[in-house]
Amino acid sequence: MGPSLNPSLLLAAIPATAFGACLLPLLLQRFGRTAAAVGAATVMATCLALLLPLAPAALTDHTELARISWLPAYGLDLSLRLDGLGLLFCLLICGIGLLVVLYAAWYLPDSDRLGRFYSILLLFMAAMLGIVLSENLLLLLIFWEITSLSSFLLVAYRSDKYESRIGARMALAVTGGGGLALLAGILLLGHIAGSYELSVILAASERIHAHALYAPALILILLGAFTKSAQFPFHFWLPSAMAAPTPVSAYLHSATMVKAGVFLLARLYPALGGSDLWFWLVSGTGAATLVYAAAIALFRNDIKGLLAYSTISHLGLITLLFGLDTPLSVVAGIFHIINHAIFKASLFMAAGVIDHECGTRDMRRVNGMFRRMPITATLAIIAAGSMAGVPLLNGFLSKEMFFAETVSYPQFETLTWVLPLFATIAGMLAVAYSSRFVHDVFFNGEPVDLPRQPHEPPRWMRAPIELLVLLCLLVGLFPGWTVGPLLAAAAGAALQAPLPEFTLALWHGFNQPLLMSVLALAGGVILYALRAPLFAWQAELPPMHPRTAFERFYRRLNTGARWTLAAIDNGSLQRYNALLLSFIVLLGGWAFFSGPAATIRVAGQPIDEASVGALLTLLLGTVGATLLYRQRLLAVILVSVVGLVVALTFIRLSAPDLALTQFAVETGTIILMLLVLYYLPAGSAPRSSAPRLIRDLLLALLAGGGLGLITLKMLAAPFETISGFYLQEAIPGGGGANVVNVILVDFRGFDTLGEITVLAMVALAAHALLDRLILHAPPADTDGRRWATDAHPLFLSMLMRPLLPFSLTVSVYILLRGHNLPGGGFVAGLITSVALVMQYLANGIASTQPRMPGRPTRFLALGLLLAAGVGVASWPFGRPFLTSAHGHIQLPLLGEIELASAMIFDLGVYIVVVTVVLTVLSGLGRLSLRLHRQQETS
Amino acid sequence: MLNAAIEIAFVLIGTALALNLYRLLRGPDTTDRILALDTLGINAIALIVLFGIRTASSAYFEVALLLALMGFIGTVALCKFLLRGDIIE
Amino acid sequence: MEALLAIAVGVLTACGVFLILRARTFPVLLGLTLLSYAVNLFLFASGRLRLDAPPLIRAGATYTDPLPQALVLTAIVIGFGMTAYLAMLALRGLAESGADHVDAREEP
Amino acid sequence: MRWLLPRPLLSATVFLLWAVITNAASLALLLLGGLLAIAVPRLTLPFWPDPPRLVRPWRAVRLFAVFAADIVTANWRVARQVVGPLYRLSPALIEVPLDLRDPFLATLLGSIVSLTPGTVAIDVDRQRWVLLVHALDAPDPQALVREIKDRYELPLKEIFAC
Amino acid sequence: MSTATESAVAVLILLGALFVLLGSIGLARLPDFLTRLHGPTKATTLGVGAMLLASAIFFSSGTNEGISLHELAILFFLFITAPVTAHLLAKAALHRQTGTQQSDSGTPVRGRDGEKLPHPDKTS
Amino acid sequence: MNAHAPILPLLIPFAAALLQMACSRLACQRLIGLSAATLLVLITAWLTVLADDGQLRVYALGNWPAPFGIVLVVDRLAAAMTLLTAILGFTSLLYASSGFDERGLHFHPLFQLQLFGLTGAFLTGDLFNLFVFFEVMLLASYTLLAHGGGLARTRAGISYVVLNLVGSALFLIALGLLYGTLGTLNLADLAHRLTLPGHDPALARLACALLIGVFALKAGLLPLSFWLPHTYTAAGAPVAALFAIMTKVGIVSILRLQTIALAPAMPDLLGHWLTTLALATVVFAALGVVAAVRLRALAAWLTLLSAGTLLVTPAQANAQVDAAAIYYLVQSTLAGAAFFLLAGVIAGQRGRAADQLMAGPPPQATWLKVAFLVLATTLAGLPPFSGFVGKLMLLTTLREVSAGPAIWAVLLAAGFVVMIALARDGCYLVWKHRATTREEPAEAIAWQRATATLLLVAAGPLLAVVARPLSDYAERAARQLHAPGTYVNAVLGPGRTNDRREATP
Ligand code: NA
Ligand code: NA
Repeated sequence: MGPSLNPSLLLAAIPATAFGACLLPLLLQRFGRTAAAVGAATVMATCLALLLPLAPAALTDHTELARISWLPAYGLDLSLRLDGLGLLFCLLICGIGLLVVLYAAWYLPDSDRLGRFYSILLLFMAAMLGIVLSENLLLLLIFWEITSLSSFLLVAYRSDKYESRIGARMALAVTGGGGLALLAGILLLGHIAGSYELSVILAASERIHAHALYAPALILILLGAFTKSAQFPFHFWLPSAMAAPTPVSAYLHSATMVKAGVFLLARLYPALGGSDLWFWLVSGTGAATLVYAAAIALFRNDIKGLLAYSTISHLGLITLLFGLDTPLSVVAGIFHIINHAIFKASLFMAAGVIDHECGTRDMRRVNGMFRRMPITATLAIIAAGSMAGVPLLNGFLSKEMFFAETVSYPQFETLTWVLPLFATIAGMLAVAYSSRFVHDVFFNGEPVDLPRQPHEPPRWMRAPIELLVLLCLLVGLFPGWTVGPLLAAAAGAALQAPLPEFTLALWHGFNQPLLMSVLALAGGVILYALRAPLFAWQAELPPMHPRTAFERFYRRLNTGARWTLAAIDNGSLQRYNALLLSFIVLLGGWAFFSGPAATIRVAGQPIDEASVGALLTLLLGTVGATLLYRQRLLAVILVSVVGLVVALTFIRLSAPDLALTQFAVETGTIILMLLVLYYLPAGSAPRSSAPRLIRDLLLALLAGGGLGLITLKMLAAPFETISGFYLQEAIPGGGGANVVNVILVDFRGFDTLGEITVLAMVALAAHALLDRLILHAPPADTDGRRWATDAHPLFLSMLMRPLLPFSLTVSVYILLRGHNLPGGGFVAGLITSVALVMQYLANGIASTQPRMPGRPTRFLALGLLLAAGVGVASWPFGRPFLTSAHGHIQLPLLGEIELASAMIFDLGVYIVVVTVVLTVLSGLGRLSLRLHRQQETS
Repeated sequence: MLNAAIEIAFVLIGTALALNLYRLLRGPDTTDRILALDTLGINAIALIVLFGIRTASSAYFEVALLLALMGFIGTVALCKFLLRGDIIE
Repeated sequence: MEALLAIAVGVLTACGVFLILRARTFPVLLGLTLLSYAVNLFLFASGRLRLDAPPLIRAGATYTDPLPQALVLTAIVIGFGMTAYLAMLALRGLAESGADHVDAREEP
Repeated sequence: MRWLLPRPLLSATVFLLWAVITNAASLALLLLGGLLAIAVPRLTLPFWPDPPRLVRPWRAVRLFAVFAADIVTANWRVARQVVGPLYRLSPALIEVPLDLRDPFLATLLGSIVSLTPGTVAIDVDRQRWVLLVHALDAPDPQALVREIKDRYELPLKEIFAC
Repeated sequence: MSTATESAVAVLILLGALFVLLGSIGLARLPDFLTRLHGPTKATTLGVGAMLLASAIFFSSGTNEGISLHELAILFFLFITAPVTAHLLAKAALHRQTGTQQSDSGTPVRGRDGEKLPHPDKTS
Repeated sequence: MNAHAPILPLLIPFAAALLQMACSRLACQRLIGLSAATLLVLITAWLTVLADDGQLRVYALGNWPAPFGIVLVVDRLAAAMTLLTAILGFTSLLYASSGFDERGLHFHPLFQLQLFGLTGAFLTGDLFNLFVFFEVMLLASYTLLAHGGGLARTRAGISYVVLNLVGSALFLIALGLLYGTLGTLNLADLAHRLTLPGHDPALARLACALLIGVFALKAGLLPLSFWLPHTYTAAGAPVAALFAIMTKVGIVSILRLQTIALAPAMPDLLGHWLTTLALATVVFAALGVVAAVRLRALAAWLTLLSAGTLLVTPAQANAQVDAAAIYYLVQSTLAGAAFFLLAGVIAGQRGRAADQLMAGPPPQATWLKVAFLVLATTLAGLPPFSGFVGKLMLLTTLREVSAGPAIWAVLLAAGFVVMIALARDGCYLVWKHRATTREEPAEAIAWQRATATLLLVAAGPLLAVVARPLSDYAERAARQLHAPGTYVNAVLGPGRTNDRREATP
């Protein structure tokens, strides 16, 4: 480790190693449990080792920074910082992590291969390191949420247990949800400060406080911190998370993850602290948590439950300290973070040992353990003493600093006694539950009905506890020597200001804090001694399980969502359509009336009697079909009349091509409708209820009236189009006199290519949708009349024979003349296909099918190929896709012949249309054949 | 003279179409309605041809041709439906 | 003439919409057919109404706007394809559910 | 020749039809019509398996002339019946026994009957070879049967070999 | 266009329109379906025929595009198809008049294949 | 070839479909399909790189200039969307090639034509042509939806088809009105003419509003979104995965119409109503996420949720917001598609429990569990994957818009709901339950399925790693989108804007 080693590279290497190696145990587990454990420990040790060269600088108030650019435009960079606070947490994370790895190898059952466990644990550790090393707040948030996720996985480690799964989900819901609030808060904070880099934010305290968004940002960030640190009222997830294996609890729920919240308070204290809002929110929440959780802890029968609530309470204490908002209270808070991590981790591990040995953690059954596992008991008692704040132990020191802070706190001028009293009560409760832990587990008579015969755990399982308890003692006895520099560095980093005067010593003389400690100790013991009536009182209280509350919340969310969805969306297409139409009517109406109106009006065409007659016919057909839609054949006939009138309208309005197409399509539509009608059950349409009818009529009137008025208004509006170009260019540029056809095959040939593709897909769909479809054919018509026996009426069958060649001749005419006269590929294709369909209709499938050529898909491909191929053919000439060519060829005798490449395009259109119409109509017709065959065979 | 003849012819054919519509609505049986529809189509051919003469345009010839060639198909299909239900079998 | 066309479009739309809101496939099919007539006429009308001016280039002729005609032609053909498609789907639904309901559930 | 024009009559009709619809506007179009006259009947060959053969074309021309004249006269007659008092009509369903045995020729006969105003051919019973005819006004059904057989069926039998 | 051809066209137009109307009068007026069936044949034959003839004469003489014969194709197709429609319409009408097997709602009727099947419309 | 680059993304799938129609052997179709899909990925990637030079590539089909002919316009956004389509196409096809394609007829040509429709819809610069491509896309999707059969698919299909047919009718009405008012169909020309006097402004507004309404139907905006969850739930896994991009067609169309034509001429047309409805869509989708009873439905609701989120953005008329939206669009599409594929794989592993959110045998393969975790994290917008990056970008850019607080509240709350729902569903699907210790033999996971799924799942981490170049590209794309003048000039040509007026019939 020479001076050449780049410290910022080293810094970046810490989380990189942790993340990079987090799958190592999973890979190593094939070599056995030990290999997995060793792998995990090696990773942690490596991180620790990487940290050591950086530690000296960090201890001397130096902040090491490293930055890799990630998403700078949005302020998100991989920028890291190592200062005293980070160093402290890194040491906790890696140090306790190592112990937990060791402990878990013994604790977890031999059947576990541990690879998954250690990998997730490493992932968690990596994320924790990330949090404490982040310089960029967004980066911090990323790690923050990864801890939530990995904690979710760790809590649910025993995924076959319901308690584990629900506990994990609760933990994720609360901490992950808090993370979202934190994200919002950080985004606001970054917006205020102009950066997410801590160095900038910590220096921008004044600007932050003065900003209008300070309060929302603070509240959102505190939500994140409080949820993570299980502050009241978000504390409930932590006890449920005790379903996790004990090593997880020791690591996450005492030493590290729950500390992330208070870490964040420490981190952002210089930027956000120092306001009334901060004081009231932070100290208020902390104080409430402190007392409330301590009181609950006393009554938990589960050892881990007691420890969990105790943890909550201690986190409350730390939070309260940060809330008190004095430099010294921040120092005390950080000191307590260290102490709590040490003693609580050891206590959890001890609880794990007891669980491991006894098979239960219920303190009503686990008694008298001191005799069965004296060493473990001694260790646990020492740690519990620290938790209670017994002198000579580390917990005492920070608790006394806390008492001192409450005494000297300047905020309440007249009510100086409130805070000390509060602190003393909390201290009493802590002593009481610690006493209960010690007495109830290790003494209190004989165990009741234990599943196993408890004795001392394996040597190496106890070793981590021993080490931690040793630390409790060392810190308690020699605070200045053991943690002094670290605490100073951490506090300095947290405060971002010169440290206040404080001495880390066991003895500060007889003063008010000492009195409070004595009172707390005595009071706590008395409280525990008088526990019987208290427990009886508590038993009377209505049971309150956060888990069931969460489940109830979740169930309500779920049923509420389902109920709401079912109310909105009942699966009715009619409603969808009604909503769509209403939406369009509203949107259109708003858009139309909210803008400026035009004033210019253009004169229209004169009305003649024939057109009025046509309109009346159309109305008759339309309204008739609508009113009589239950008489389905009549409706089909009436709609055909409408189609006829529409086609005649096109003739009247100078659109012969449209009239042709309309007629041809009309014919296909009738056949189609009849093919379908054969199968559809008649008379099944229900009568609509009156409100429905009113709704539908209203919508129909709005839509129809609206579009009618728009038509009128559009026709009266001034008009200027691009179509002069088409008229000018049709002959010189497109080589055709029928401008509509030239548009279709040339100017906008690409549209047509897409259109025949659509048609081709209809043919493919006819295969795909009708494949193996079995329908029940009615044996009689709707009047109950048996079908006629003559399947192929003679005249029809005979006259269709000559008509086919004649139709083909006509379709060739229509196809070839289409470029200059009304016609073209579409109409020609429709004529041919309908003529062929008539062969089916006249002579039946059995006799017609064998006479049809080839596979339809090949014809589709051919048609599309002709259309697109003639488009690609323009490439060698350096022209874009679909560029047409046309010209006149002079031939002897025959004279001038006009040729256009667009005609090949039209031929492609023709082939596709023929194939599609034929495939669809004959496919629908064939359905009955399948049915008849099936009936014959069965 | 021609123009007058054309106007009169329009009125005559218009009346014919109205009578077709009457039969179409009146029925009484579906076959009557189909017959009316068929006649409507044939009369429409006359109308289109007349329209072509009036506008002196052969642009509408193809439409009339198509109607003559395909107009019967709807009628045939409807009748086949009445007879057999299954029009393509 | 414009007013007549507007009335036709309006009535076709109203009837089409009413039929589309029915609960069985057949009226919906009918309704879509009527609606497509309305839409085609409307689209056609966007080029304005011109009598005796088909867009076939001849000496000394006047022409109506050809572009909407080309668009309507496309729309007619696509509309036919879609009607055919819906018809096939309706039969498939009938084969699989034994009913010609358009809804997954009947609306009261 | 047989391979090229398997159906000469059909080919001729196709060519004529083409010439008519294109107004025989140019030589090139007529040449194309010739091509179609060859190609179209060949393509549709399988759809018309065994058509009757035309053996006496001039007889066919005569029948056509008779038919055309009948249409005009019958139209006048029926026109008066339609606008006249309806009670005078005596509509009848008449069975015309056929000597023809070819379904296509029977159809042709039926078509002639149908196209002549006043009578509609309804069906052919292919078991008994009877043409079912509906007449708008047939006070003497037997006369109508004779007329149909003499004026149309007999010439048809002569024109086509079957 | 000469006055003679113009008059011929005019006469043919009027004749055609008149027969078209007569056919439709028959359709509207005649008492039963089979008699009504006779109406359209008139429209088809003499009515449309005369009209097409008028058109042929008109376009042959009126424009410089030469003779116009294509109207004949329309007549040709009408002559092929009219008997078919008459045939099928008459068959359908007879079927509906005589082939009726009035069964009450829900009563099973015999299917084409001889199998006894309830009509789905009547049972659902 | 450079000159024809814009048309290649269309012609490749089109040609593949033709070949597949000609050759009906499944093995042959698969080979053609996968080759074409690979080629499409390469070509669109190349096009995306080409487009990044900032030039708009205008491809005049038939060599007819805009606005008379149809033009394809390639800008950064369009190119990126085709690349995204190609990637989804390739992965979905790979997945389907493991046997899904055998469950019905013509899967392969329809699939290629669906790609044809999608790329066409993204590239075209002409509104009627857009309509045609919508129809191509929808028809292919109708049949792909029905692929594999079953009542649920048919029922969903009927709703989907009818609703979209009504939508198509509305589209045509909008186009007719647009043409009848402004006399053009080209988007650039439309934008140009909107700024000129002489048209009826109320009708023009109405036409644009109708277009927005049609696009909103495709995009799944709230009162029009009911079809979406049903349809996407019913579709087979690879089909649904491809469908993940279909809502985006509507969104991109809205974005394009808004930036190029509406923003300069009628900026108030898209306003609070759209933002409100978009947020309502998010809430609705979040409810659906909670209420979903099967994984496919969950994926469908999540698709709707991302659509709702994206629909918040057009009304903000802000290039920064749109840049974020483009990144979010890409990542949410890939994640959504991955989820559909993963749901398919998991369903195959859990016997009769399939993808229902209830206790069942857990999948055996560890990679599946990890993939689920990664994907769930991505979809919930949790760090560190692309979902988070996308959300971060959106929240950051939406910080200063007037509706910011409401948008923040809804998006964050929805994120919370998605997170707890995914946690619940992961518990059901991935973890062992005591109640179901009986292990049913799971079917072996075909390599095609595994590869396709993993490719898409890997997009979550990958897009986060390359967030910077990607977001930079998105920002350049958004800036290009917000320069309507450049677009109009590039499409119409600098000289053409004046001489068009003489061409009146
Ligand atoms: Na059939
Ligand atoms: Na007759």
